[in-house]
Amino acid sequence: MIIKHDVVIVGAGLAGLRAALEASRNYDVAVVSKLFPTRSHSGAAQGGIAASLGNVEEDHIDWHFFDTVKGSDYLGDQDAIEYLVNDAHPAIYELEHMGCPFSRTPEGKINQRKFGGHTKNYGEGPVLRACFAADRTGHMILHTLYDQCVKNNVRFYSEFYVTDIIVKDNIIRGITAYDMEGGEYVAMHAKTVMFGTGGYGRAFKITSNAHANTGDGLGVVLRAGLALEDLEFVQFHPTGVYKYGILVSEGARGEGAYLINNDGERFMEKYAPKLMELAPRDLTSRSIQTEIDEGRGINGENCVHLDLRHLGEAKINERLPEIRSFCRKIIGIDPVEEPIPIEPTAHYSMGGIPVNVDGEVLADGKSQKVEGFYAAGECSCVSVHGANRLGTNSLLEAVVFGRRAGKTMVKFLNAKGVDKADLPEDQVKASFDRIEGFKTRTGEEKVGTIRKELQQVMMTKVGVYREEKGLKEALEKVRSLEKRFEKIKIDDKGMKFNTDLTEALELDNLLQFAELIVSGALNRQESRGAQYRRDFPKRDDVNWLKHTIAVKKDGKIQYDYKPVVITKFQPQERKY
Amino acid sequence: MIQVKVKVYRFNPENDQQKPRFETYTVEADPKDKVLDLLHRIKWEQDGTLAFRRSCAHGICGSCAMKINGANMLACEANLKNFKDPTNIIVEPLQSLPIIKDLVVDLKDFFKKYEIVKPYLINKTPPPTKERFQSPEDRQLIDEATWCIQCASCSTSCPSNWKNPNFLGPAALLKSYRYNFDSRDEGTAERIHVLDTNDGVWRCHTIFNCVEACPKDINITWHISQLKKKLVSREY
Amino acid sequence: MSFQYEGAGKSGSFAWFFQRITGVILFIQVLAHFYIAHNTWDAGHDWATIIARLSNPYMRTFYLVFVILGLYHGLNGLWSVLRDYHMSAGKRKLLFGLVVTVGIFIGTLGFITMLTLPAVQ
Amino acid sequence: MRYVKHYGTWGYILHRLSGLALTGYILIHIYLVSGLHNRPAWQSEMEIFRHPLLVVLEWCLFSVVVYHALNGLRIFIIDYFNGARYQKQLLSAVLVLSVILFAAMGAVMFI
Repeated sequence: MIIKHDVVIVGAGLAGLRAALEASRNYDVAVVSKLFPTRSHSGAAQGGIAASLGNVEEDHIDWHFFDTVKGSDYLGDQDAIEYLVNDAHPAIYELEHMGCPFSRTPEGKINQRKFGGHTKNYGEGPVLRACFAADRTGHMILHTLYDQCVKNNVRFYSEFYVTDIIVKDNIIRGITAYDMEGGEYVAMHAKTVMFGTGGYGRAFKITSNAHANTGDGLGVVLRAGLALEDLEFVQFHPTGVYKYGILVSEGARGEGAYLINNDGERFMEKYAPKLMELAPRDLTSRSIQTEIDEGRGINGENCVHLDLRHLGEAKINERLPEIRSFCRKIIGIDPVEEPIPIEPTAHYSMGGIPVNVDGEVLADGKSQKVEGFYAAGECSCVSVHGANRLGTNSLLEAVVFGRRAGKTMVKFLNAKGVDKADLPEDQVKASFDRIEGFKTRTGEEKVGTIRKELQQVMMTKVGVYREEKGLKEALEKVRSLEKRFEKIKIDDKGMKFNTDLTEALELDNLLQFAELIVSGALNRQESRGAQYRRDFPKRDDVNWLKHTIAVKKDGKIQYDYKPVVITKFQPQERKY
Repeated sequence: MIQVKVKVYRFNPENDQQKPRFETYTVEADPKDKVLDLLHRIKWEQDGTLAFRRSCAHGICGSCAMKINGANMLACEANLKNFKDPTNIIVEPLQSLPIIKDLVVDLKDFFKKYEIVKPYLINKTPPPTKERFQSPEDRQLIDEATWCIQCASCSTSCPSNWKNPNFLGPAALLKSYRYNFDSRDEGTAERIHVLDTNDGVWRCHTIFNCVEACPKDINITWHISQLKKKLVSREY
Repeated sequence: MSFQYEGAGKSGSFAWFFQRITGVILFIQVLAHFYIAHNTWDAGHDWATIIARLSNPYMRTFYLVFVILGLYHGLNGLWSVLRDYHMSAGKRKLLFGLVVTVGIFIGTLGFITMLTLPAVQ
Repeated sequence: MRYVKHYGTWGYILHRLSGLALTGYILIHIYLVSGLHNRPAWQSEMEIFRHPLLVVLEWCLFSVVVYHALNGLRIFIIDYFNGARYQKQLLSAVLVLSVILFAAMGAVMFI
């Protein structure tokens, strides 16, 4: 079956929906997602969305600009960051006008809270910058955007698993997908395609990400022979619930929670005396891991405590109700009475599909565009986050660059019309054959087992701390898992809602770019932001102030580099 | 570790010989495990053909709502230690919706009802350059209603909905409350006639099944009663 | 089953609201009725007492209202139970007619009984 | 495919059943009484109602009335006075009061 639309957006998270909203004012938009739109993982974002509105205390766009650049360990492209911080104001006011229920100040303005790495006057101390809706900010924005899409009659194709993009002569023609409910393979023919497919936290054992976050978009792009950028930078969130990895928002620390080790001390004063618990995530995660590695984890276990008790029940109920609720339900701890055991958890991928500031995908990562192909959100790399993302900048990026990509698509369609280039049937058929091929693989390997081993090795060898030996072992392991993956067996041979098949397809994607993450980390011989190499503990601006671009040709990874755009802030030593 | 007998509802639409049936799996589990963990273990280690929805695994996405031991809940939050007998678990799909496969139900109608209540802010006044002001009290009024994650636990636990599938159901009504009672909204006149029909709020008989089923602890019935009062006061 | 929205039809708000109002009035009336009719066994059910009571115009009004409201509340409740089931328009009209007919018939019977009572013997 | 019956569900089921029973009763009651236009007819009918079985039935009727009335009040409070927030406590109160009144009426009728 072939479905035709002007615009096809893959992924129904914040970036996808925001772009859909923008484009749906003029064109016929379809949103394709492997979940229902409101199930997207953007909804799990808790803490807030950054914008220097200055509703509560003095704040300036420039301060936000500086913090983001410094937070990125100077790897962020400053032209893109400038768009991010400038567009933050209209983007958030638009969300508010759409009905997003932000928490309010007594005067009725959008309320703001402190967040890690966001400072006043270029690093003097924490500033109230994160606009929030209790600890459900992502949920509120996601539902608001979905509701607006319903209003604009956006066509949703829910539970369609996208398998490939169809590109020919550097022009996007459409996508292929597996309609899980209908039980058939479909091709979607479109003039423009946008990816907002999210991150790949599920490559790691302990992750705050949903089971669905397998970075399918990256796998698809890689398979189409396009480049990926900066994949080695994986953010570990400092406070994931011990053993579960569930995110406890930085908003908790923004409201004043303490990090405590086994000796009962607030150990952050050793690592970031000025910002304490509100230091950026890479630093905080490393500090926690160091405490654990040096034997000061709680009862010698792999965790430290996040203590909210002194905030009092009233404040927790008002500002952090969701955290309290899942702590009680899922781990059986009431943060009002007990500290929460936490450990660093794989959280966000700074790298992704290389795009320019207008959201246009760059085939070679530098300048060559793929006509009609766009990306925004976590799956893309603009790169505003550089080597380390600041909390609350992710929602902002998704909204701001989703909006920009939407506008670019409209401009493109206005200029070029909606007549589509033809859909090459052989490519569509090849894509369908590939999916069908999974079902006929013969062997005894189980998808679940391979995935588990992959997650395990990624967590232990490619985690907060990395070194050459471990990375080499990991690379070997990933490659051997790829071999074993050839011999998987799929129990379910049917067409209807075959999650056995989609899990195999997901694992295929995971394995594809896991290799890139590991080898990228091995390749980059320095420590910058989220990438910390024990054997190269210093940042190396002479050799490594550049983005990694990786392509896979005939199973071999080829590296290329691109300079960082620096406009206003020259790299300095990064201290908090 | 304990041995848990998990009785799972199975239905494969592509195999005509297989009528809906229950299949029992024995799974090793920690007493603190969630039902979702058990389902994963079944799928990944024993029987790959089992189909169910899940995503975030901590109760915010709303994918894994299902009937466990006779009551709707999220599988990711269904802690074994909360069951009277944690070694015998019965898992069924949400009641009264068409079944696509195993535990996966067809949610098309559920979302159609959602769309009918016009679930978006309607405000014809041009917005100011900054935000529209809203007092914390006005914000508080809609707070509980915004917690909803559209998991469909409520609507499929409602006896009124079982008997009359046209009933809008608690989820859609809650959404309607969320926008009708938003101080920034001006669309009540456009929206409210949908509620004031035989298949609207009047099918709610304050049974409180939805409140028991809601994984986010929203008192949905309270919200529906506010809608009823609004309808009555509008007309008399 | 596929959900079909039938559009705004007749409002149900009056029925809902009036059911509550009649419910509250009936609550008071039931208390009164039990007190009047059953405070003593014989006094409550003796022919003479009944006649004497109903000869009082206030009492007669009280019981007439009791009958009307009771019938309305009960039959409206019954109708609301029936409306919980999804049915075709024809069946719905038929059932509604039936409920209304029963109401009118029994209501008339009650009225005739009370208004044509013989004088006290 | 049975669904667990929660506390509130029972409140609803009982209300519905008692309501239907009372509607049936009121229809039959009016119909029967309408036929009794003179003292002998009335008195002979009353004799029937002195049968112990019918007396017990009448006692049961009272309990149905009491439950339906009290729970009706609960519904009124739920609809108009935020009773939805404490429906379980209200239902407990309804049940306890119903039982007490049922017992008290028993005492009045039989002792």
